[in-house]
Amino acid sequence: MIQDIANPEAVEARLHKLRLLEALLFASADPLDEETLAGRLERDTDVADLLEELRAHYAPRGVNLVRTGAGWSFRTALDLAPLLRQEEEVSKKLSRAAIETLAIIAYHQPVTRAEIEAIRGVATSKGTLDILMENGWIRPGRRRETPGRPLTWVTTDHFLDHFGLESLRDLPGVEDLRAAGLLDSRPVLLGIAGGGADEPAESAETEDADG
Amino acid sequence: MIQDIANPEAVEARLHKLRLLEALLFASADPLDEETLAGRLERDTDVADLLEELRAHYAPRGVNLVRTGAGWSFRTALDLAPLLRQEEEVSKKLSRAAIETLAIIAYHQPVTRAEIEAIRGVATSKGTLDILMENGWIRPGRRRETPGRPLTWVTTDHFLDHFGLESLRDLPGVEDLRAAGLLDSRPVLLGIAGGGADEPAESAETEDADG
Amino acid sequence: MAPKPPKDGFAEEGAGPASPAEQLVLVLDGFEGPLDMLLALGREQKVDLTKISILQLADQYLAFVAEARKVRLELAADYLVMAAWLAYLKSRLLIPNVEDEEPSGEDMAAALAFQLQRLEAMKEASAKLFRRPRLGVDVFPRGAPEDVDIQRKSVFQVTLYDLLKAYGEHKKRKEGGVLHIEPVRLYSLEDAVRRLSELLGRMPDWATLSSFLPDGVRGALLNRSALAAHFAATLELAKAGQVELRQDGAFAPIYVRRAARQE
Repeated sequence: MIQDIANPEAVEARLHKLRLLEALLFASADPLDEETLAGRLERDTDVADLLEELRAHYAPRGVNLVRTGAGWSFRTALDLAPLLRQEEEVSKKLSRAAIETLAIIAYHQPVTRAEIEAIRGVATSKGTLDILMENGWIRPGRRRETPGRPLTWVTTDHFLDHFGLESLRDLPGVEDLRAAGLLDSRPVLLGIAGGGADEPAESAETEDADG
Repeated sequence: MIQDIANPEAVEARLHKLRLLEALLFASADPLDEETLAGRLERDTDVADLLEELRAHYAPRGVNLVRTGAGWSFRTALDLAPLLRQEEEVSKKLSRAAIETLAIIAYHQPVTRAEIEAIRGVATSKGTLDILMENGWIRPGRRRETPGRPLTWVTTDHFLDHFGLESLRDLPGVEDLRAAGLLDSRPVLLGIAGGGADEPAESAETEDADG
Repeated sequence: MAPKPPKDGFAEEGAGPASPAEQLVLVLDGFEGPLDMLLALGREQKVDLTKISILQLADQYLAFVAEARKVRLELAADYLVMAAWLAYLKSRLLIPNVEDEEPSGEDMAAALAFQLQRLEAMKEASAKLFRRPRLGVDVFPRGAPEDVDIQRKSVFQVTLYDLLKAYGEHKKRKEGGVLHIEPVRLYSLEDAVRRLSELLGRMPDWATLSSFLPDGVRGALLNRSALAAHFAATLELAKAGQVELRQDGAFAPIYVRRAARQE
């Protein structure tokens, strides 16, 4: 950078790249990863360095450049939240079951439905995973190589974006929970929910356990 | 402005307003007029003056604050437009028929066109497979060794990539879909089946009442 | 020990003195199954969950179930299964360890304690997660994204959810070609007519309608429908001239007998 300053052309070129990056990130509502951004700039551009400069420039402003799991994006500044906050529509409010299920998937992923049920102690009602998937927060992961080959569930990049997390390591308290052994999927003695067996829930009859 | 500089508190207050304006303009889907913006700031704020300062700040950058008939909004800088728009293609919605056809190929592959039609119960329009192929989601597989040696269709690696799947085995099975609430074809007679605490819910196999 | 209904964030506090039954119902509504309830009961001990007394917890739970039964509150099966399991656990904890294949009472108690801690941890985690600034609630993306083709791969906006939903809907249509209606377990008029016609042949004198009702009909709903069906059936049969009806006053029993016919 030092030598760039001496060279007006290099300064000009760098500024041009910064402007292009700024425009690309501004235009998109979704995060963009460095690879995608690099693909739009000249070869051999140090994208990480430019992004850092942009981040610093925007840090004190009302709009910040932030990095979440999915990549970089402009977002309104966190401290303005009280002035911008929009109440969630009542219809969009998530049930307690959905909120807990999302947390279990986030902290225990990849996790099968039967494991979710063992942790919560109740069958997962229809519509819970559905709504989490519709929100773009979870997706099916790999099948577990155990009898029945149950499907696992994992969180998405959009989940990280939605909750402003850079990675899953930034989940609140995740290290403490892991250290306390509370993220173990140790088998439970008390098979409360759907038997705890990992067969794909075959009967459509699985209703709320408390129904 | 001059007198504000002498007073750190006034500078701070002005910066706060500028930040809020920035965030409001950034987050809004439509241009905002000065009246609306003034409504979000303290009384007696000179919005026009603040907007002018913001406009000046962003003028050399990749994003500009512009005024259109309807009001103020951020727009990517005009001179960058050719660089932003690599292709003229606009993101489109895939037709329902195409999504369904893709899903059927994914689940039933290798599958011939005739089989797809038999499964869907309607003829496949010529363009549907073309669109899926152009997007790189499907490709022709082996010919079926039956009379006529029809071509089969299979999904590609790009398909897995696009949908964030690691392998085809990770596609949720029908029972997983049902369990997730994506396949619910059993209407329940509300008020009767649901209201009668007479029998365990949904046990269709119980003997007739008049037995 | 007097069973005290547990208080938790979901039951309304300070809503005035409710009857034990009402409190139980309130309490049950707030829970997602027995484990959830056990956790709430455990919190009542006001100790760290790692130091919780499982024996005391079992007592609390069993007292709750006993109270629920006393006020004839219908408990879902899994609440009763849990009660049975806790009663068993209690006996294993109280009786000195015998050598056998079964896990010891202490192991079972530890496993339950672990489950409760894990559930508690997940509840806290979910609360923390949702206290974070959320996109679209606290923090906002660009409100008017510009039409720039940045990610060339997504010319078409199709998500995995769209794909799976399309397949689900397709399957639904296939399955749904035939509408499956839950068999409704109600007593039908036809059955009542058939039944009455048969029984009346053997019962020439006045008899109350209720004495014709089938025995062993389970459930209030089915019972009511049987009564309604039989009543309607007597009207049908009376219209056809096959029976005579009599009622001595409003709400009095209805009597039925075979019509005196010239056969």
